[in-house]
Amino acid sequence: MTTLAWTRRRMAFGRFWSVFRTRRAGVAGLAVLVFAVVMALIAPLFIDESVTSVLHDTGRPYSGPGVDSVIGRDESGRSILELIWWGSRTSLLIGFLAAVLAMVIGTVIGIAAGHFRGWFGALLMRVTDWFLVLPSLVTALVLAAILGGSMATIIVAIGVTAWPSTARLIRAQTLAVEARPYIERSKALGAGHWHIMTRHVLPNVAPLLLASITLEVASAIVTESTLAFLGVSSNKTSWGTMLRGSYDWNAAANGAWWYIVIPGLCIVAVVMAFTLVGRALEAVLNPRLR
Amino acid sequence: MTTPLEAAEPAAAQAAGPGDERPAYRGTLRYAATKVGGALLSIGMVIIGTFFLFRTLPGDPVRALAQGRNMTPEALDLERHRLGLDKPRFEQFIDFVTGTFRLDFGTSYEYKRPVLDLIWDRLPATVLLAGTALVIAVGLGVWQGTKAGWRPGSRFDRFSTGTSLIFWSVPTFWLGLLLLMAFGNGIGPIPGLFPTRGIESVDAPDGFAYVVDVGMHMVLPVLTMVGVVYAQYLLVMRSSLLDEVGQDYITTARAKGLRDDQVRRRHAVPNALLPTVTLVFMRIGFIMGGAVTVEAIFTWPGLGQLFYRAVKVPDFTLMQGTFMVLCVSVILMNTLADVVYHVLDPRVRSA
Amino acid sequence: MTETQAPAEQEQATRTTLLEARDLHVSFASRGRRARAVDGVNLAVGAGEIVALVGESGCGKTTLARTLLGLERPSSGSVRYGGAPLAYDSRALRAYRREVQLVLQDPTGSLNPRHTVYEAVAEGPRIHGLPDEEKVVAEALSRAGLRPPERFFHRYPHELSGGQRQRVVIAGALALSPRVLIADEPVASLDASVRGEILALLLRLRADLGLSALVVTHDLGLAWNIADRVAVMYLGRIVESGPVEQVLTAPRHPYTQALLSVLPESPERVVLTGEPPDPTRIPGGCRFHARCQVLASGRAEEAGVAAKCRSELLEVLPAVPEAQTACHYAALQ
Amino acid sequence: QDPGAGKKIVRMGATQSVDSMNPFLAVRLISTAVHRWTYGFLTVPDSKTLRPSPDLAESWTTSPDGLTWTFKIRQAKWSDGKPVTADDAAWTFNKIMTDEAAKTANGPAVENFASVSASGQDLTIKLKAPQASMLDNPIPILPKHVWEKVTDIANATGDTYPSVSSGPYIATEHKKDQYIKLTANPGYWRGKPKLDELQVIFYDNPAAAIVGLEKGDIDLIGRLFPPDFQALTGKPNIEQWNKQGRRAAYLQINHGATTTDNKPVGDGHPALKDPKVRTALHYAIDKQKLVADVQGGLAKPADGSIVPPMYTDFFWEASGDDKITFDVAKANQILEEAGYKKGADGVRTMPDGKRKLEFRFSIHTDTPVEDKLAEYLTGFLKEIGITLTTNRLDSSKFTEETGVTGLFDIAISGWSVNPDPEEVMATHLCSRRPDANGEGGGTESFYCNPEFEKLYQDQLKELDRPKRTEILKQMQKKLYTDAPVIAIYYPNDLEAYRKDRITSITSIPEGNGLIYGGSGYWPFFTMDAKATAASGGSTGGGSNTGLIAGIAAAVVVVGGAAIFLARRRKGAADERE
Amino acid sequence: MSLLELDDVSVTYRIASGEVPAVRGVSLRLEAGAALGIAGESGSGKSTLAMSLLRLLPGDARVTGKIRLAGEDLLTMKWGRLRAVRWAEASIVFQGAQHGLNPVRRIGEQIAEPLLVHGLAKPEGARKRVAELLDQVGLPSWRARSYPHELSGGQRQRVMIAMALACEPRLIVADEPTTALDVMVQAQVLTLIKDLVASRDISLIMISHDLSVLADVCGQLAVMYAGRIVEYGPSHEVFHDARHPYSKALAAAFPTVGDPVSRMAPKGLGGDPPDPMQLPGGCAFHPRCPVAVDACPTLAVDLWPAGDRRTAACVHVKEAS
Ligand SMILES: Nc1ncnc2c1ncn2[C@@H]1O[C@H](COP(=O)(O)OP(=O)(O)OP(=O)(O)O)[C@@H](O)[C@H]1O
Ligand SMILES: Nc1ncnc2c1ncn2[C@@H]1O[C@H](COP(=O)(O)OP(=O)(O)OP(=O)(O)O)[C@@H](O)[C@H]1O
Ligand SMILES: [Mg+2]
Ligand SMILES: [Mg+2]
Repeated sequence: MTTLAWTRRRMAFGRFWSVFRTRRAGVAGLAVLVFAVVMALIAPLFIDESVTSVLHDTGRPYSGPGVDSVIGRDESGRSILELIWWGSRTSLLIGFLAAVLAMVIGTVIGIAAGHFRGWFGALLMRVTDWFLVLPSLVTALVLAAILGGSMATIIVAIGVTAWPSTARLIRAQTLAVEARPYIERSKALGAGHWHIMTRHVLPNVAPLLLASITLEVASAIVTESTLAFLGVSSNKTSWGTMLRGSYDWNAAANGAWWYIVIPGLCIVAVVMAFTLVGRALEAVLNPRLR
Repeated sequence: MTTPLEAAEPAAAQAAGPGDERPAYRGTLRYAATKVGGALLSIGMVIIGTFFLFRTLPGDPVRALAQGRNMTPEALDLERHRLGLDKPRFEQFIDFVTGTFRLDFGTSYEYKRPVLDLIWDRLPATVLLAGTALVIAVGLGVWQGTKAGWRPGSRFDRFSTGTSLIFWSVPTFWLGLLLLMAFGNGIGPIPGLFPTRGIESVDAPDGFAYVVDVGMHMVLPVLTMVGVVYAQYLLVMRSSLLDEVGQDYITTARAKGLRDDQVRRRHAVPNALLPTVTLVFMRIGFIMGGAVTVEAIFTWPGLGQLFYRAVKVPDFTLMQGTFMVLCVSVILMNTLADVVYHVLDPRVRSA
Repeated sequence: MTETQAPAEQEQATRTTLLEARDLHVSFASRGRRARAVDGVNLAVGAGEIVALVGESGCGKTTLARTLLGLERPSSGSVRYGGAPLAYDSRALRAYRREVQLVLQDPTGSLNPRHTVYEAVAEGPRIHGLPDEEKVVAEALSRAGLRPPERFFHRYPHELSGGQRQRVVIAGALALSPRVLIADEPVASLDASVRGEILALLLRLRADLGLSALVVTHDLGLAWNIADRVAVMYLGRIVESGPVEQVLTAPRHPYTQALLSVLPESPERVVLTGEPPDPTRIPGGCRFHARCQVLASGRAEEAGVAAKCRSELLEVLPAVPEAQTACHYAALQ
Repeated sequence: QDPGAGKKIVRMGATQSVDSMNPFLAVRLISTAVHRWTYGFLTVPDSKTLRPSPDLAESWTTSPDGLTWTFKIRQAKWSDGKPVTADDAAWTFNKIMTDEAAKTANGPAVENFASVSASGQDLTIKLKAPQASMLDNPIPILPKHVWEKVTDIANATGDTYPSVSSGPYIATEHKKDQYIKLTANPGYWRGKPKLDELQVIFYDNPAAAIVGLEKGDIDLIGRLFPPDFQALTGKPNIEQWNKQGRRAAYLQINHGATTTDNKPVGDGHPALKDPKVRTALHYAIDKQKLVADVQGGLAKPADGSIVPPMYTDFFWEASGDDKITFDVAKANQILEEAGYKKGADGVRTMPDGKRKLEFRFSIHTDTPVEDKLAEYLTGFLKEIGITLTTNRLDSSKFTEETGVTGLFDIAISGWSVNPDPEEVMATHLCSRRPDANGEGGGTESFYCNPEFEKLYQDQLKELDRPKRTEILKQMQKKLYTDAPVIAIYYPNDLEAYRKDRITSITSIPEGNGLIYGGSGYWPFFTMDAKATAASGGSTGGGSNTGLIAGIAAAVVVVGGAAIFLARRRKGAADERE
Repeated sequence: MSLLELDDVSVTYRIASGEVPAVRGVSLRLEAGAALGIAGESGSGKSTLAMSLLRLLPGDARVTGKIRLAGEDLLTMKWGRLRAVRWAEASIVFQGAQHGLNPVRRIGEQIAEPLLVHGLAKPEGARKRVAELLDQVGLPSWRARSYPHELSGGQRQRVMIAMALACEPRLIVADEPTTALDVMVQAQVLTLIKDLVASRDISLIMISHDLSVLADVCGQLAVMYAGRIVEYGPSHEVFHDARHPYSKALAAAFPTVGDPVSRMAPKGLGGDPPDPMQLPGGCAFHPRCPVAVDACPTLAVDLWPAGDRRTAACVHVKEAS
């Protein structure tokens, strides 16, 4: 029984993959993404936190790409390459955790708001709508400014302002699923709220969640860098804080284009990769779009 | 054979007279009323939320006011009294709410002026910047989205979708910095064409030249905002057009002998525009977020810059006032969007 | 073509009532008004009986069916099963739903596309914690005509034809060994050629398991095909009911007559004009009077009941097996 | 037509915005600078020696006990034509003495005043105690006839233009966070400045300001941040101005914060009470490296205390045995001998073995230099077995924790020193500590040393400049050896201007002094510039370029539209299904 | 000359996983003023055939054969000409009326649109004509100002019919005009179509899977199975006396109320509908056929004469003749 279930699951994945594979942009995004994540994960095998130290192994500030450092150095003579490598850990971690936080809140609220009709659902929807219209970056900035900038704060600030769109999406999907006759059938079979939410709604929104979480990570990474740029950061080297550094130390006027362009390109590449994968997943998994 | 009921129905509609949509109109009014009610509720939540959010602040606001200067205890007490901080929390809350309703957001620590005045001063610049950017972004997005969605998979589609996705992935501030470097300062063959700060030259000329001057100042900030924002309009327009193209009524329109562009202009695009219109208003908050960054980079004297400064100082009264105004304006925009959508889409109108 | 069994002549009067609606009213708030979707219905389904509920779109058939299943709460009146009124606490409802099962119109929609046939059929047994799940599922599938059942266990709904899907849905209901099946337009979305197969299955289940069924339909041919008794519903109320042979061959209510007359083969058709009835605006008097062809043609006037038709309310028909009709004009004959 | 054509206009870039144009309230450097250019003071530092010299006060006399000062106000006119009288000055001082709100900016400067009175052009100030720095009074004299109408000082913006001034310039226009326009005061008593107009243009974004200078949108920019300054190296037409500054950067060390009633406050690390630890810290800091890396070499490592070397008179520098130079081994040795042993993780513990030497380093949010400094200090202290963690605080919280509640271990600090160092010395007095209620204060170090107090009192009374200088130097030495604060470097004054626009400029002090960064209006009074060319020119992407670009843009848009329409036509022709 | 002639029309959809032969060699003839019914189960290619008549199929469909409308070949026609033919010569009423109307435009505009597009009327005249058309389909003229969603399903279907009549075409194609409608409304719409066709000499092609409905409205009936016509003939004969086993099964699925034979005896057809991408060889119906013989899987089927003006594609018919 279980092996059969396994083969079927493998087959389902195979089917999914064969469709996903046809979306070239999605596959390219996935490749970039896998590369970025793997690099971030294996970073400690090659370098450690000391690459962010201003006292160790530094070269001439703002020295350009060359033998000494592959893609130039920053204002304190640290290697941009190493900083980017190490900083990707922070950027990706914040992106993932904030997205997961947003997802969890959004999913719970979205499913509950879609499943429970009456005042409870209406209340949840009201709250969601309220959060949705709040200008999220502005709110995140206020939250981070008030709570002070630590990794946890930034994650919470992003997560807490990013969940409503997920909740909206999940709620819409929940409503769509709940309108399907199989929910009625399930109720007629005697199913309770929990059964319907976990057995029917959740599996049906899960693919959408997967797509949406990838998109959410993308926007969380951008938000993190923007917050860092606006002066509230997690105090750890990330691509956003690097860009902030390049701005603070006027890399532009000092001709250190590598300091501005490369971290920015990294953000764009990774965000783009997440976006492409997310869109591809959405197209493959969301029956409405298919 | 007319039945009493059937007879009653057209009678009611005819009584409304041709051109007059009274029943629908009344429906819209009622709808608008509930939406406005909802918006008021949201605004109330904003006020309450803001109060508690800003009351959790660590530190003593009076000392923040002193900004590190040497103040006597008496002076501090006096100030505390003046700000009403010596009252119980609940009374403070009541004061806060009544103050807010009287549009009294307090006095900025930083500018020593009523927050409302400051906001009022800054509003036009933001409206100009964000408004222009929005109009251009929507225009560009809708135009490209339409073209792309009408021929999905075409070279234009792949190119425009790809480009917009790249812009979409770019952090606003980074794009702003690059533009500032490239067009403000000039790089290589690109001359430094555009001013890099503010809304006008100090010695702004009059008349038409002034308009040109302001226009020149707007180029870079508007470009930055448009670059980041237009993608979503493009993508939404594209996908909603794709949705529409699959519909049967499009086939009907073709069957009627309409030209391809007639089908697009008369049927597909107007219908596909509806979701885009809502999105335009829904994402006003996003534009506001962009405005904060862009205004900070280009020294644009708008609300975003005011807010950014308030965050940096930090000037909590100002931050709180600006935050509320930003939120409330977004809520109002959304309400407007709901009502506009309601008026535009007959399907929703009577639902 | 599959064979079908004609059931032996049954003594309808001796059947015990299994499921019953008593003076049932269900209303909804609809755009600021109250839609009285079910407006006083007495209906009984006896053990081993197949009852067809026919009527125009929007007359409240589905609402009645859902209320009978406890999916909708009546605003007044009661649903009684086995003589006791239905309780609405979740425990009692769950117990009730082992006995009474639902089959919906759209088999594709009724199956979760992410569940295999096995999971779909096993859902009921799992909810109710039945032992020997696999055996129950296999048995239900083969009863529903999907043989051998193992071949279907791991298929997904999209890998089945429409008729097979409806069989899976029926198997899902059978897995709980219910005593009553409520089928809401079970074949409406199926191809004509498949339709007979499913109907034959219902008849066979009745013969094999003694299953009672309430079949909701707007197709009189279906009622003729399989039902023992038919109830004609108009605007929330049953206007005529009785044994199929009697009601469909000699209809007494003008509405039933009209319904029968529009069947393609009928000699002369009475096409009712006017809009489908609106449950938010139920006319006074006989609820059908506004569209009644008898009243419009002046026959009611001749019989002297026209005024009554327009103003006098009719009694709610009782839940009896005999033929009966709620019509001022028919009452005269 | 460009309205500025033919005029001499200098545009100064500023990255700080004006907090208020009301001199009673304004505390920011940029605002006080503008007020220095628009208002007269009693005295002004001499452009060569920085000693007090006559400004609105033509001359002055002191009573033998040093308690009564009489200033003779010169015959001058306000820019609206009214005469300047001693009454204006008396009103200004009295207002500050009596109105709480008016104290905001310059309250401490009148703290010692017993009474101020005027008769004709004579202004008499009676002091509570002798005060040597009397001649460095930082209060602009305001026109009584204008300001007495203002009832609510706290909410007065001071935004009335043209302002009524007695300085070299008149403020004529101010757009908040955009720019201020100052025009030459033709009736200025020293004569009209050479410039016709001085503009202050605000940038939120320093990078944009540098771009603006390179492009010629602005002509001068003061107080540059080292990387911005370095970026201008080798740029045509730019004169870089790199001179000793008036600022000292130092670390404030919580060596046992107490209130005025000597009760301990806060949660400072006990190890820092030990002078040996403080000395070890001092040894561990590589000031040379800090200067090189954090300040881009554009600063002087501090071998003295809180008075920067620019003030050659008052500057004290350690020498001989007193002098502490970077020496990690020595620092480790000191700690080792004092019983702070290293644990297994390389971190030292208190001699009693209970607490590790883990210090917080409090800095401000959003200050890249402090962030960078923190990174270096963390590295330095790690070498001597001390862990430093960075604690970023917004400015109000920073002030509270490092100035009142004592919730810090080591904090960044610094002071821009006026020509007379009395003010900065006063920040280390016992009386400046917060009182028992945690109110008041203004201490820079929670320092309270009777010897230092005595020296301070002595210098107050000492009217002989060389002798007073000596006392002030002793005070600095005390701070150096006691180390409640450790000076790290004296940042240079970094400025830049366009040679092609500004033809002459006099710094203060003349020669090697400061331009914008200095106190006083000399540089801006004496500055001369080329007149703006009649048509457009370099100023602000003038309207001509604008027009051309505008037309070009219009052509592009129209052309694009035309092409678009044409293609649409064509598109309609080749149809498809 | 017939109004419409189909000659060996085949339609193939190209999709990612291969080709779908939706219509396979259909030849038909329709005289002016006649009504032809096409029946068949879901997926048998009815709609595809209907859409191919006006070249309305999506780009991934390939049509071969000849479709002649009043002698002109539609498949090789120039675009401009085709646009002129569309609606003015032949109009179409789609399967789902609710989707065939633009939801955000008033129905009056939509009915008038073809008139204006084909230059048959000026706006003023168009308005009058709309009122006229609405009247013809039994709707009050003020309904022109309504939006589609304000109408019931039957009313919308009538609007579609009014629209189809707007340019007074010679041919109307009605693709399942009554499916998803209520019995009573269905009767209304069918009566309307019947009357209109009879009174105006318009040719009609009506598609449905309900044989009884078609038998009622149309003179001729074609039954399709797996993209082919399997039986053709006068409708009452086909309905009551089908020659092809599939037509028989289809006819039996609609019992006559009051007919004791079908009482308690629903009839159906076993087996699964064919997958158009993997059609069985020979007669495509043989896997489900109750009277299949050994020859069926390999037989080259064709429409054989099966009586007076009748043809059927069944080996039994061939043998009988
Ligand atoms: N949840 C609901 N809220 C409001 N009105 C409802 C609801 N459910 C049904 N109605 C209304 O009640 C009436 C009866 O609906 P019901 O679905 O029972 O009709 P039906 O006879 O099953 O029609 P059909 O043949 O179209 O399925 C309709 O007018 C419908 O609009
Ligand atoms: N756009 C398309 N792309 C690929 N295959 C298609 C497309 N449209 C229809 N088909 C296939 O062509 C075959 C015939 O479809 P068609 O819609 O003509 O059937 P139909 O007889 O009208 O069925 P129904 O009664 O369900 O309307 C079906 O197998 C269908 O899956
Ligand atoms: Mg129903
Ligand atoms: Mg079809």
